[in-house]
Amino acid sequence: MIRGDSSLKLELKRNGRVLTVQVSGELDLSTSPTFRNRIEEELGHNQEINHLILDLKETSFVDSSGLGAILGRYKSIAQRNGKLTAVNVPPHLQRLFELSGLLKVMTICSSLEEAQNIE
Amino acid sequence: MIRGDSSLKLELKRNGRVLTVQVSGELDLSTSPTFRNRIEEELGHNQEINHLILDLKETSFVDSSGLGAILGRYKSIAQRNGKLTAVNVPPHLQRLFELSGLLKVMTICSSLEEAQNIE
Amino acid sequence: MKENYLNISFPSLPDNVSLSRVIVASFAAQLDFTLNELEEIRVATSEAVSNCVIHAYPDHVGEVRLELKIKDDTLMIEVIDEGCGIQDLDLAKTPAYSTDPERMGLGLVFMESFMDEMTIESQPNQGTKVLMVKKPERSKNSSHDCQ
Amino acid sequence: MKENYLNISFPSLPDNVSLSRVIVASFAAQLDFTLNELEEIRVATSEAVSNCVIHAYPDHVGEVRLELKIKDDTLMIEVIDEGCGIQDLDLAKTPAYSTDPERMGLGLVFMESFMDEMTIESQPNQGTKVLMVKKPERSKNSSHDCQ
Ligand SMILES: Nc1ncnc2c1ncn2[C@@H]1O[C@H](COP(=O)(O)OP(=O)(O)O)[C@@H](O)[C@H]1O
Ligand SMILES: Nc1ncnc2c1ncn2[C@@H]1O[C@H](COP(=O)(O)OP(=O)(O)O)[C@@H](O)[C@H]1O
Repeated sequence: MIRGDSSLKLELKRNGRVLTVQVSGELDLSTSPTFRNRIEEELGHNQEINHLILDLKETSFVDSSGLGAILGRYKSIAQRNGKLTAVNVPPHLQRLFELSGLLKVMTICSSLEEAQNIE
Repeated sequence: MIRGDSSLKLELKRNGRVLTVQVSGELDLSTSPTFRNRIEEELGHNQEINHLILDLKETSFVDSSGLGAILGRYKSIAQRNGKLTAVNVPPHLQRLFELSGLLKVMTICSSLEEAQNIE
Repeated sequence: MKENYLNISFPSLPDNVSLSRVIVASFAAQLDFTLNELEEIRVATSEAVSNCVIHAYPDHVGEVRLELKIKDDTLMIEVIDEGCGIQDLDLAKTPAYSTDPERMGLGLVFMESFMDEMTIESQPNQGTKVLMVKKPERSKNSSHDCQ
Repeated sequence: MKENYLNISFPSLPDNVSLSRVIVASFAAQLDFTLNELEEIRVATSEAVSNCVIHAYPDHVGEVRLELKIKDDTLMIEVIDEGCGIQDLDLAKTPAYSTDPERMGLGLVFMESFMDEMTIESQPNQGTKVLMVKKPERSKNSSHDCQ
């Protein structure tokens, strides 16, 4: 067995209408499908979710494939009039988010508490 | 400029006849010459040194080139009837020391204090 | 002044994208790049190799070649495939343009913004060659600029 | 079952020994090796590539080729040079034998003890090819042994 996307670990926690995803590792071409599938599955099972929080503290790498996967999740949640928030964004990701225009649709919060409390 | 042996850091501390060398990083073909030269220089300047202690806590890699460099330092110190001790030896190095026969000439101590006190 | 090179070839599998980032970053670390610059190199490499996997060989596994060189304190990265090629280079370079509706169309934009130079040669049905060049900022002051 | 390969060539510079360790370990990490097994692979790689740098091309820089393959859950590493070759293979494999009085003569011993298989082919003045094979212990129980 070859370990396909062993470099990405996801931890999903749902609290009512809020889904928090801890993203550890690398979000690229080979790991993005896992990211997409796990979150879409959770959204499918819980129609009330309308706030997706990405905790990027342990996210070591993102490229345009990863940004595309994040944008795709925004589209899913936007269909429910929901919103997308990122917390603990490392500096190297901040810049990619700016360049890609993701900041137009994704709010960055400085803490998980702040993210959970925004309306 | 290409950083030649940036993967090895040495910290030498002399206390009377004892020279303690903290070895951080990798001891291989490209870094062994630095290891040899720094220690030989110190031995040359201080004829009274007759105990060389290698602190290997932060030594991430050693191969036969590195073992050869350690054995070479044993030879220098043995000419003064001195001795060679290693402390904080990580498990992967323990095995290499056994296989190479280095343990016949190098004592392993479990702490720096113990090494400093052996006669 | 020392010179070095590393030529690599591997199949266009998604798993090899992260492998190629590791290799390029380790090779690049021989120069005096900052952590931030190394991060930019990792992203640019990831984009170029991902493009070979997705676009050059859309429905079979082909070979990707990475040719790395260090010369005059400068890193050169060539990413070469013998895949389907690019029809219209100017269009491909347009931000947000992608032939794949699922993708961002930012790969070439990132390569251009994160490296000092980026040039593409491509022949439809013959393949694509991306050349990227970057010199550590810290070396630009101390010696002749290589442009 | 997936397969993968990585072919690499680089000049026989001492700095490239650590680079080759990084590359081989990253490639090998696709299999289910323990940290201890990966460490053994790093040592074996280091020895084989160091030998090209020191012995194969003693007084000029030549080219080293690394050919890595994953097949049937097994890692294969070939290290190839076109250097001076080995006169007497049996003698060379003798523990503590070295043509260089400064060296330990343990490189080939380590390659043999740390890998499942090790074979050398060598022609004086034409070059040397070392083939090393290793399969994760954890995969040996679960599937057919490949010997
Ligand atoms: N190596 C390649 N082979 C074939 N086509 C390519 C290659 N690289 C890029 N392209 C084409 O250029 C377009 C833009 O590429 P890029 O900016 O990386 O965005 P994306 O990968 O998101 O589509 C791609 O959609 C593709 O059509
Ligand atoms: N790639 C090679 N090309 C030429 N000679 C080699 C090569 N590898 C090993 N040898 C010869 O085999 C001997 C034993 O090698 P080895 O066990 O690795 O020990 P060491 O590198 O310490 O000499 C070397 O001293 C050298 O003469």
